[in-house]
Amino acid sequence: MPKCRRTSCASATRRGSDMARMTMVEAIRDAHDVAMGRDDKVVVFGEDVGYFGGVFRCTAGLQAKYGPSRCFDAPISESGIVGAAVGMAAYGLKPCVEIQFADYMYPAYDQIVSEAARLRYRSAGEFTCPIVIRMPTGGGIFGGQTHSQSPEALFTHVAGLKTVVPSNPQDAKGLLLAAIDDPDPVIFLEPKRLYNGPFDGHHDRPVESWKTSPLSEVEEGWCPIPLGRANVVREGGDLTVLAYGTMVHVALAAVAESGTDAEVIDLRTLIPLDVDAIVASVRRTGRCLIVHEATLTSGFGAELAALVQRNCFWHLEAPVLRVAGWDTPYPHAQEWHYFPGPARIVENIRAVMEA
Amino acid sequence: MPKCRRTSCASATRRGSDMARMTMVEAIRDAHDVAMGRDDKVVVFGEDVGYFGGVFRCTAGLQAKYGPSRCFDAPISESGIVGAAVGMAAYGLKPCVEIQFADYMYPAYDQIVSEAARLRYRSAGEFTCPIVIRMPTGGGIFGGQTHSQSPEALFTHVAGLKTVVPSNPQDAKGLLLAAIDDPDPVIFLEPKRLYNGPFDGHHDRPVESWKTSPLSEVEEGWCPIPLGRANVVREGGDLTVLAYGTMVHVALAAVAESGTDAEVIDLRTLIPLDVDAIVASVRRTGRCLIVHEATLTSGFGAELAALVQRNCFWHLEAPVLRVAGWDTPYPHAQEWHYFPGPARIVENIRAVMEA
Amino acid sequence: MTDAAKLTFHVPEPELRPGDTPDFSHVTIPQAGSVRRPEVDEHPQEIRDLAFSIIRVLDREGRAVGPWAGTLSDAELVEGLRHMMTLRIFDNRMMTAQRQGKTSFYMQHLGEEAVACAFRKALDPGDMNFPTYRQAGLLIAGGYPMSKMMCQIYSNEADPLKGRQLPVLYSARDHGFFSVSGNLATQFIQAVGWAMASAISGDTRIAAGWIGDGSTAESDFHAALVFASTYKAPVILNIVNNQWAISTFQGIARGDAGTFAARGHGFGIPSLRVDGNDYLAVHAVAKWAAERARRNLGPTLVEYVTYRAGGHSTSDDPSAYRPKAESEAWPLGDPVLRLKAHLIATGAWSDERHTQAEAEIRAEVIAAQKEAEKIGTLHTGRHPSPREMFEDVYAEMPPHLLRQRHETGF
Amino acid sequence: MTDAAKLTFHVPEPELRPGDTPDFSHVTIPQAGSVRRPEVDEHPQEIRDLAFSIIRVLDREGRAVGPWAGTLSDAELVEGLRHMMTLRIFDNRMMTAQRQGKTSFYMQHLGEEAVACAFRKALDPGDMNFPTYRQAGLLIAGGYPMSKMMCQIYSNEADPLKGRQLPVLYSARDHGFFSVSGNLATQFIQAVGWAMASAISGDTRIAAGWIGDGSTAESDFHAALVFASTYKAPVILNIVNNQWAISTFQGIARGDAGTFAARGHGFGIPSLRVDGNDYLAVHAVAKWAAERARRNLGPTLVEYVTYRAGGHSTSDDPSAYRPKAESEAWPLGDPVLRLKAHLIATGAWSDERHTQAEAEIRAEVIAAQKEAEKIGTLHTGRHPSPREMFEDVYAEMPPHLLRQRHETGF
Ligand SMILES: Cc1ncc(C[n+]2csc(CCOP(=O)(O)OP(=O)(O)O)c2C)c(N)n1
Ligand SMILES: Cc1ncc(C[n+]2csc(CCOP(=O)(O)OP(=O)(O)O)c2C)c(N)n1
Ligand SMILES: [Mg+2]
Ligand SMILES: [Mg+2]
Repeated sequence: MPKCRRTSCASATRRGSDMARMTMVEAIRDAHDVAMGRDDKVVVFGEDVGYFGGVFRCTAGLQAKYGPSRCFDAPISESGIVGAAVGMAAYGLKPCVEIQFADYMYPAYDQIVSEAARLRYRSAGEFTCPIVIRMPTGGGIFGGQTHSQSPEALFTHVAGLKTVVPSNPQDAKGLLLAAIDDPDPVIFLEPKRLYNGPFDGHHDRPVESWKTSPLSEVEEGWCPIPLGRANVVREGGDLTVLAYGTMVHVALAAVAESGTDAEVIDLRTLIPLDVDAIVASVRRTGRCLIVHEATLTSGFGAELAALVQRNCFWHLEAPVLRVAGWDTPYPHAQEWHYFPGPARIVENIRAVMEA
Repeated sequence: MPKCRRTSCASATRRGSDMARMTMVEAIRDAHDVAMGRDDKVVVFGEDVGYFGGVFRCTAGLQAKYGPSRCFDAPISESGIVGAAVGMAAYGLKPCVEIQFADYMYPAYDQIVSEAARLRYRSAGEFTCPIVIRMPTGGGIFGGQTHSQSPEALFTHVAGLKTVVPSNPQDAKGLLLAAIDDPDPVIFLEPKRLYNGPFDGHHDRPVESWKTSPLSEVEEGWCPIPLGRANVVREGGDLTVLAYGTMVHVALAAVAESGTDAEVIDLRTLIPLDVDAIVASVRRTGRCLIVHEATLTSGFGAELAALVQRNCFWHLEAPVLRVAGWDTPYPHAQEWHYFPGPARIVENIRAVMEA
Repeated sequence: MTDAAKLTFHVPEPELRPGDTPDFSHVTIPQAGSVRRPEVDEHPQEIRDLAFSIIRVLDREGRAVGPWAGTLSDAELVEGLRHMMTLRIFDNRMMTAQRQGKTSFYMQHLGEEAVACAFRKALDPGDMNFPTYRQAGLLIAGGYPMSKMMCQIYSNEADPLKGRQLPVLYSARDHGFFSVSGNLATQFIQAVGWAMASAISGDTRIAAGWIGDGSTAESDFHAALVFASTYKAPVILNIVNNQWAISTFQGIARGDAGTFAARGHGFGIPSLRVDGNDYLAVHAVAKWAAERARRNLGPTLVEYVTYRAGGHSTSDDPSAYRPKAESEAWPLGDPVLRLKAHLIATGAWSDERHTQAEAEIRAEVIAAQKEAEKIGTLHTGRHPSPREMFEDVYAEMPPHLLRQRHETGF
Repeated sequence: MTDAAKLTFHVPEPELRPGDTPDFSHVTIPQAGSVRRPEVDEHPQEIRDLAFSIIRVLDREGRAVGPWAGTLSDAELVEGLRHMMTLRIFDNRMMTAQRQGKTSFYMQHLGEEAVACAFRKALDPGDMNFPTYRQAGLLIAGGYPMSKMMCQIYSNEADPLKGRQLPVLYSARDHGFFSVSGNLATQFIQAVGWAMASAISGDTRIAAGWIGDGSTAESDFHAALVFASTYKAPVILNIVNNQWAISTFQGIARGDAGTFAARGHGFGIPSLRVDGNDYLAVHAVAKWAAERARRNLGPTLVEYVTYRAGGHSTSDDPSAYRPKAESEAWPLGDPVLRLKAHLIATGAWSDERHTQAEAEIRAEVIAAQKEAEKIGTLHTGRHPSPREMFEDVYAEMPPHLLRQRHETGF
């Protein structure tokens, strides 16, 4: 990764002894631990979250450390989990709940959209809803159509929600701390393919581990990363690639393979979106490619494309292109035909460059 | 409306004696009646839909005519209504259900997204889901945040669904007949502000009735309008305005007031979208404005803007602009500040023309 | 099994439709005082019968009888009567105001006044209700200013909700009244969550969830019972069975169950059924349930049997789906008249005092209305600034909303 | 009420965790044959007790006793035994195949084989099941080809679902097996809808919905009960209580209710609890419920008490959350061994025949596996064309999907 620049919770001055190497799972666990230790009001629950510590182990050890009143198992009722969290938040707690897979958030969608997102507004600030709803998202694990979805656009359309997608352990910890600290409901989408290592889309190559990546250096303690700021993970002048979550890594690999000098921006927070960072970059490069795993039509890439063409119209030298999941359910066996891998991105980088 | 061209279920040859004047409510009722009379498999149910005939009266008279096995009241359970409909469709019936307001579809969202939309795919065609889910949508009736929403983008992002929004009685009948006849699940969004008369956004002028509009001439009997075809409701060369539902009327009024010679396209079906009609028009006009009531961010306008800039890049003389609901819940008292009325559209037409 | 008879489809129907003569003679109403009052810690299995009866205190002669009597003094009852009368007059004025175009919409409580008014008096300060749109009695009985309610209904400049909410969807945190949602049933599980939070925090405050008969069909009703039962949350789960859900009679939601209270039996939750038009009975049962919650014994489900004597809302005309005189035939009578009769019987009240109170209350309500209307009604006077439309979406306004507000010029 | 004691928060915990010694001595297991068999049209109120007991037929000596015995001939029972053995061997092979990387994922039925295998035999052709991922017994007992199941598990070219679905989420319309969803509980209300449709159509076919103990907490469970109760749908609502939902014991879903069957009582639905490890009892109860449905008497709720002896799925290791030997201590025993013992006791079976049958079945399963593997496994052999990815999203491919398929070059 040449020309790589990162802003993260690890400020330059604090590098050194207070850093630890963590997988994304460990970083998320650590963020919970720090938040719970710092504030009694933080409670954590969800399906299999308590005694066992979550099917992805993101909450392991919390019940043992903080007791079952602070971290506990919930019945298999996503609407119950979020509905109870809304009530707890109205009481004054700060619930951080897990939906076992993003694919299973739909039963909770009413509580998220009609309740959590609008409570502050409809009560004119009398009641607020500082909750975090974490959910593993995205594909790449042969999970089929119900363990692979990327429903972020179903949240970005809803006024009152913030939507966050980290792409590495550092960001996962820092953004989760900021999300828990936030006074409003935050949807925290965790790319499950990144839980235990980075993934550049080359599924036929050996699995990578976080241990060897500098992005697994995570600051200890309280180190929030402000929501709403994108991260330029690769500077370049040829074109701007917008990505988030797993696709940040895939995009970086594709850029390297394409031989172009692309600027790659990790959006990190979709709402509020760092429009300034995007516009500044595209105005400079004149070209833009958007990459996401979610189905193309009405995906978040549509909003990005709409914003970019609106704000950079006179600078654009080519149409904004999108590489995304096809407009089909996420298939099982055809996973690697569905997943927008490096080859498809390279092809589209070429198309943007040659237009 | 100068230069107005319409394609509808009323084919030129059949005009005359077999036409009736109807409001949109009457046209929808008539479509139900025709579909139920033609096919025993069509069953109709929902909250207050049976004995009483629906809070907007769209199913009035059906229970009396077809009996309570074909048209009946349902418990207040949107997930139950859609879930039962999915099971009925799997059996071989063709359920056409009503969600009392689009704002109340969220409890059914799991059944819509995870079940109805994916049943054909996941069973490789063994089970199918020919259901229609009707719901009154949009604002303009002082309904506040839970009787005014336009959630179409939450459907257009979901592979496997079709999404339809009629703008007048003719279309409402023809499109609803096509939707009921369709082998796949169709979301049928009925702009409630248009139920009893057209509305051009001038809320301070006297209420109009359908009775005086040529669009209330509805063909009798079986007259489906194919899904997936847009309707150019005003031809023009200056710019292309894309709209659907209530906003078709508001856009037409705004175009007239702006003095521009705009082409106005009523999309009618959002998925499948008539991309060809849109692209042909924008390539000709070189300018495009998109109008919808739903909140701006990640609204269906984003997809339209992304498609237009992609397919018409070299023809565009100005950025594609969007006029939409603000990114807030739909407020009660501030309705007319929220609603994208003619003034805001005129302003944006100017901006597109002057860019 | 080709020899099986053909299946037939069953759709429950109310016995009476427009044109029929109302007749409730088949409805069994247990005698006042006849239902026992168990200890609050009795095992739910042992009090199953209480879900199939009706707890009543006031008998036909207006006497307070039986084990549930005696939770309120005469002075408190007079206060309760005034609350119900206030709510009724308030409703009356607002129904008229809606017809006059002063607001877009209104929902009244006619016939159900006792439920929320009496319940409110069983709570302590700090407890939290999660109401539906038909529990304004909680605010009236809790002393919330009527003019503030009216400002909300009129969406005027003094509307505490800044014009954002549909009329009657109040919010009053300091009065233990959670922001009313337009989406049915969502508040029921939220009430359980609030109660769980109170228990988690080692607090002493309890919560009450409210739901209508029709809305018990919604999923969040189930979520609430599952969570309340699992975590033994200190919550009172109130079902107001007013027989109707817009045009749909209670049989569509209740199905083949004897009562709505019976729903609690599937969860081991003590479930009581009470005469919702009997101020004394409602209060006594609410007290009992509140004590259970406060003693950490967990949730209680209560079904209030009452009747929605008016239309569902100002958009509804019930004569299209039920006999016009059905409400008069309703066997549990009118809550205001029943409490009035009781107080007259005990000597704490008189027809004269009643007439006088009515006049006083009407004057109060009119004064509140004048105060509110001085500020504005939906289409006249002073309104919240359109700027308010962009506030409170988030604690801090993000750039995209700032940009949008800027576009409006506000 | 500042003098009230502080509330405390209650989270149910299983009695035993890893390291503890399994002990089910406190679990009351009624004697086989001791639970009465009511008429199918008896009033639900009159058979409340059946939700709190366990209907059992096979006693400790392997005898079939009591009023629920006698619904199957010895030949049918031998067939049933073979089905269960087949399912177990099938599971075994597929667990191994998953470890060998031939598929991504698998879910077994260990300890629960009797439930779906016996239930299947109580249905008629044309009836429809709405199963979860743990009812492959319905397919095995219904004679669905094992190699086809394996092709689905391997997502190979002959996979009837064209590689689109996660392994074990079968669909087999002609075998009365609805497409399995990955989303819990959604099928429960769909089963009710299917049954309603059958009644609407004047058909004679009935439906069966399936759900796990943990999944009863989901909203669609409630929707199913509300609709089934309201429209008296001809449906059997099956709850498979295998004690665990991944790492969560049944107490988290059941809360303070005595049993899951009790959930039916809130809806006036007859609710039975049955020994899920007793092939004969499962069959008898299923027959009873099917007769109710077919005679237009409406829904029945059945709780099958069983135990998930294996991990939740190939992704799960239960030793992290429950004692290792818990499954051996499970008081209802193993369904295969119990039926075997019964058949040996009646003389219809022997140890030799059992050993021989095992060998035969293993050979059959291996043959089926060979057949499937000849076509391909997840990462080897022939697979559905990527073109298939774009088919069946709609009946007719719309232009945007055509364009996308074109882009892929397929
Ligand atoms: C989720 C949802 N679905 C539907 C509606 C529309 N609706 C509003 S009130 C109502 C009837 C509610 O009846 P009930 O629960 O008995 O309460 P009541 O009006 O009798 O007090 C319906 C269907 C809604 N507000 N929310
Ligand atoms: C809506 C939804 N939420 C969560 C999950 C994840 N999940 C899959 S199986 C399972 C446990 C189900 O337990 P139970 O219902 O008891 O069935 P069992 O596995 O014991 O057969 C969970 C939580 C899911 N598939 N769908
Ligand atoms: Mg009601
Ligand atoms: Mg289980």
